[in-house]
Amino acid sequence: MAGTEPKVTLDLARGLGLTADEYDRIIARLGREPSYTELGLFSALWSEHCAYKHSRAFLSRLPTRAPHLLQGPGENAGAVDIGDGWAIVFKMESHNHPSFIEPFQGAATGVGGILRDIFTMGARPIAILDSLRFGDPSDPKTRQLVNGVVSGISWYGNCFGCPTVGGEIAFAPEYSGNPLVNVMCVGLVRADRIFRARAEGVGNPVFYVGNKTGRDGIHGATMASATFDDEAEAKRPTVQVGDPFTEKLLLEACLEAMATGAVVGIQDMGAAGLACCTSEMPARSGTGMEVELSAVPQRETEMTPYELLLSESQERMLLVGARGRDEELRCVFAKWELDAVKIGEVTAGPELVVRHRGEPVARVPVDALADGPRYDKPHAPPAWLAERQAFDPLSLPEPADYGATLVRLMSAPTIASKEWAYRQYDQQVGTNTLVLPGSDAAVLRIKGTRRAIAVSTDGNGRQVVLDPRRGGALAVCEAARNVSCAGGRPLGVTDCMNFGSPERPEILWQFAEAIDGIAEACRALEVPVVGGNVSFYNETSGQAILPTPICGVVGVLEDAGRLATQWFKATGHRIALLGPDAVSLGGSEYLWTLHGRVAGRLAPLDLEMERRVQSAVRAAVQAGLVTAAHDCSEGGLAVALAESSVSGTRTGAAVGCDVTVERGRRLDETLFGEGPSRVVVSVEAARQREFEALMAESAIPWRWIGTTGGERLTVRAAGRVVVDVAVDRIEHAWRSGFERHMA
Amino acid sequence: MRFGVVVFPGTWSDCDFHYVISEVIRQPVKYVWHRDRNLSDLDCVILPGGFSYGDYLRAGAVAGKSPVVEALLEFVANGGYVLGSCNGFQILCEAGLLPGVLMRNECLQYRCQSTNLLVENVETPFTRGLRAGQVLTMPISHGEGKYYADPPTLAALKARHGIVFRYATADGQVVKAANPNGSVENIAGVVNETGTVLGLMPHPERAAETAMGGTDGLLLLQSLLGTLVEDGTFLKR
Amino acid sequence: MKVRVLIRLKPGILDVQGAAVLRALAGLGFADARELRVGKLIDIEVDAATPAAAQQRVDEMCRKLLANTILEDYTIEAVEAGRLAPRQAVR
Amino acid sequence: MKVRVLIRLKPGILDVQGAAVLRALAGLGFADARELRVGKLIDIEVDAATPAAAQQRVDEMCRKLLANTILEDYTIEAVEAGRLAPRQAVR
Ligand SMILES: Nc1ncnc2c1ncn2[C@@H]1O[C@H](COP(=O)(O)OP(=O)(O)O)[C@@H](O)[C@H]1O
Ligand SMILES: [Mg+2]
Repeated sequence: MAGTEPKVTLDLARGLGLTADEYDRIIARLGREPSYTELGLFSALWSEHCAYKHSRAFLSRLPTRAPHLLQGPGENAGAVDIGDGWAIVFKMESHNHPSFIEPFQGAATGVGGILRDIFTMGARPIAILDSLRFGDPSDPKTRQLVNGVVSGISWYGNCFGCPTVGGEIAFAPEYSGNPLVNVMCVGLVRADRIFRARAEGVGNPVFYVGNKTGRDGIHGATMASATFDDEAEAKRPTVQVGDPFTEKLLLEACLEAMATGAVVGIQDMGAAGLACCTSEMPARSGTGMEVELSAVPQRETEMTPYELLLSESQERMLLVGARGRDEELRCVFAKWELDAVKIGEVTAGPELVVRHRGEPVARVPVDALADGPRYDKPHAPPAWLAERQAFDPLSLPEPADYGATLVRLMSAPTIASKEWAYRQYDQQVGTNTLVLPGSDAAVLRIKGTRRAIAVSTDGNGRQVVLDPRRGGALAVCEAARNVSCAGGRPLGVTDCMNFGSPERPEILWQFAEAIDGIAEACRALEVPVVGGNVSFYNETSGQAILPTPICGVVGVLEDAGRLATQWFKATGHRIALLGPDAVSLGGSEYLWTLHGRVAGRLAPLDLEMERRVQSAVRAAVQAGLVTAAHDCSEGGLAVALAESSVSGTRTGAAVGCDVTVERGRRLDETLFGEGPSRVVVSVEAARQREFEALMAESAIPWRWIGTTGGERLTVRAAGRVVVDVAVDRIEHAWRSGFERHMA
Repeated sequence: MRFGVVVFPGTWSDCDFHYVISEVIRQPVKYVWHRDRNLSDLDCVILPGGFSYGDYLRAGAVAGKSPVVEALLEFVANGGYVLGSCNGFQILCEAGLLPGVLMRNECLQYRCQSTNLLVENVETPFTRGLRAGQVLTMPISHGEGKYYADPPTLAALKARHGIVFRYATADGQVVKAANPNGSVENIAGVVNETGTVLGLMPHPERAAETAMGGTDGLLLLQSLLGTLVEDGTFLKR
Repeated sequence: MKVRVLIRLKPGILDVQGAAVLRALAGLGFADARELRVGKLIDIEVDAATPAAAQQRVDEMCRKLLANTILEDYTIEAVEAGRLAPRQAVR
Repeated sequence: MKVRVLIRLKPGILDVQGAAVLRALAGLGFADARELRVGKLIDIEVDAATPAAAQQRVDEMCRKLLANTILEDYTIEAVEAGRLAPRQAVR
């Protein structure tokens, strides 16, 4: 066989994405030239995607400790304790590159991958959230991508049987050559039954379970570590195909196998497939592993060791069993009509030894593979930044008609209703979803307890490009604020860092700044980062995406009966605005939609204020004092009010409102300016005093601004009616703004 | 009443039905594996939603030929009740236990949304506590829910009042706008000749608690149990 | 023995998917596509002594599982070893 | 002019449908089905002067819309007026 293998040279190594320096390092680690198969192992495990070469140095700045943290970064997913003996396992992953090449299968396998990360921890997936970014929605090519991605997520999640309960879809031209598909999954497990990806116990059997291996996805990890260029076409044969039905069987079989007590450790074969599992699992446990590749169930004939190790065929797991309990494990998998084949054993280490038909094809220290190189590359702010920040939005003319401007913003694709997408997702299977998509955060009850969790994902590339540090912090704040508006106390963050090429100093600077911002916000809000994912090289022909960190936050509600949604419920409720007045049109949806600009400065962020506002909102929700709570994000105060008026139409009728605002510097800034820490709530008139007392305790700025009711949305300023629009008109604009592009 | 909830590879509403039966209506319930043929200790078999065998060929096609479904013939002949929801309805049609077939939604997309159902037949064990013309609210979640039967089958179905539910507006108008999937004549649920086998695309188990947004789905199970109390007396219409 | 099964919706049944594809084609400038129906193709390799035996078995498979005869018609074509590529194929 | 397009997954690509159907057939006692792949069949009626022209147009349609060439291969077969039913069809 060795005769048919390509000769190992520096050129070959380069072709596999390794640098000359890395190639030398491999030789130094091994004390010899690697074999072709060994080179394949290194190329995959030392890819950016697997080794976090450019990001590890920065990621260590994220706070990863908290009393309720059960599992931080380093495992397949993180976990937090939610009380009553239960834990929530969650993680977010990107599948940007595969989704661009094949939107349907790329997005579908993205869902499949993150689901496996969750159930390898022993948790049953209970919710999916999808955070998507595309180019201009009126471009037919975007429509095709959105269609493919949404139907891929719908197909996989629905068929598997996990509800998709939230997410976001935003549009900007920078994503047209490189859409983002980030998927978060949330699972539930007994706090003392969390499984880990360990290969402990010398002599324990190593099982391969799940779908057979084919040639699909070979070099997927390497592909995710390169930018798109004209060669993207040529890289296409690596497309993987999802099989949600097999995944569902794998879920049931794995959970059942774990319940027997015969499972020692388990990891899903994601990026870099078998190569990744067979090195990472023993590396975490200080052991080694020996595997025989000819035992691997194969879908195609004559697969080489190289292909078997690097295949990214989906719906597969590597499982370390307890010695002597092979039969028990096999029986469980057989019941679910799945292969469970012993392919090797845990050894004392320190090597991974791979054989094929008895012949050794690779012998590498597991540490050498798992500890990829770590780079500290130069980073510096981009030259254009200062000029872009210096732009003053108030140098632009004021709109003539504020009502029409509000309607226009409500129909901006990024703000408009995403029902077109989420009505294609099963949102309820499991019968836990108390708040469906359409409110700030989704809420799921925890059966058998009084508790519930609230979940949300957020991120705004426009803010990050103008101020990466504050933008990163804002992503955490907004996701946490959404959770707080639902009544949940944030417990943990998972992040997905989508950036361009880290080999460019300005991109790496954006990344480093965003990480610092996230870290600051997490510290201030006392939420740890439990895990995440870095996706670099999101560029096409030198054009990078907007730097887009997406944060997913999970929070807990002690009483599932005390939750809030964002829409006004009835006439005659008082409306209050909580939080500071500081807002800015810099980087706002208004500036983009009306003037096509991404420029200016962001409003100041006071993290202590953010914390206090969130805790005040939570206290009000938990006390049952508010009938609606909605944070002000894209589109500012006016859009938040309009959303509260019309977004409840899924279950009830639209409810208008009449509010009065301070005039501020200029009315467009007051109405549409964006700023952190701001929340609109509605309160029944009878509870007004109680609410006031609670706010007085909270030490936050706040004021009453109006009343709900009627069929119009009316805003007054300085004694004048400045907006007066029928809610029907707003609702129509909001409902059709995104959907009309998809017809 | 003893309930059995069937589990096929790929079923996912099994746990939801199990929960409603044991925790909400508090009746004895167990899971039934798709290979089981012994249903003798059950009064009502539930075929829940999901993607049995991935629905990779046609929804419900493979499950429709499974041992447990074969055993349903005798179970039904002996007077047992069968409730198929979503994938369960598709399976019952594929197995020939109910007439017609469920095709891909006319919009060619999956749909998860709330629907209103006009109750047309109140002479079945599942609907005997309801009023004809009553409108129930229940969610749907499917990609292949467009009911189709050829004209003679449809005529026969109507003649024997086999149509139990139609998609309607909140005030009971059976109009195209209320039809989420293009079903012929807005059909959402049908029953067999003896009234003991009911298939419907909506999910009653998702409308069984106030916290989940409604309890209309519970009415089917309460009718079956004879515990439905309206105006103080069961079955007072 | 290689056998090919073509499964089509019965003539009277509305083919929504076909209609959508036709519309999409028209949108791309293919006004010359006048009618279009989407069906299923199943290629089966079946152990059988004779082509007739193979076809009979596959016919059984169709009736039992592959086709739903309320909706669909099916056609079974034998694909002889030497004729794997249909004669009129363009590519 | 009637044209038939057969769309199949490329050889190396996992056919989840085919695998599931094959398993189901085995469960129903059809152990003689040894391999099975599921594809798509598209029947198109196209306005064209000659069969060659028709095939060329349909080839364009396949590349632009009908087939997903990242995952699928396609074959175009002309179906002449008199040969609507393939010769070897059983029913
Ligand atoms: N792709 C999606 N999948 C599921 N739900 C979505 C998606 N996009 C948006 N939503 C839902 O629509 C609602 C509004 O989204 P968004 O405007 O992003 O909210 P916010 O600004 O409060 O984060 C949320 O409930 C969100 O979960
Ligand atoms: Mg929000």
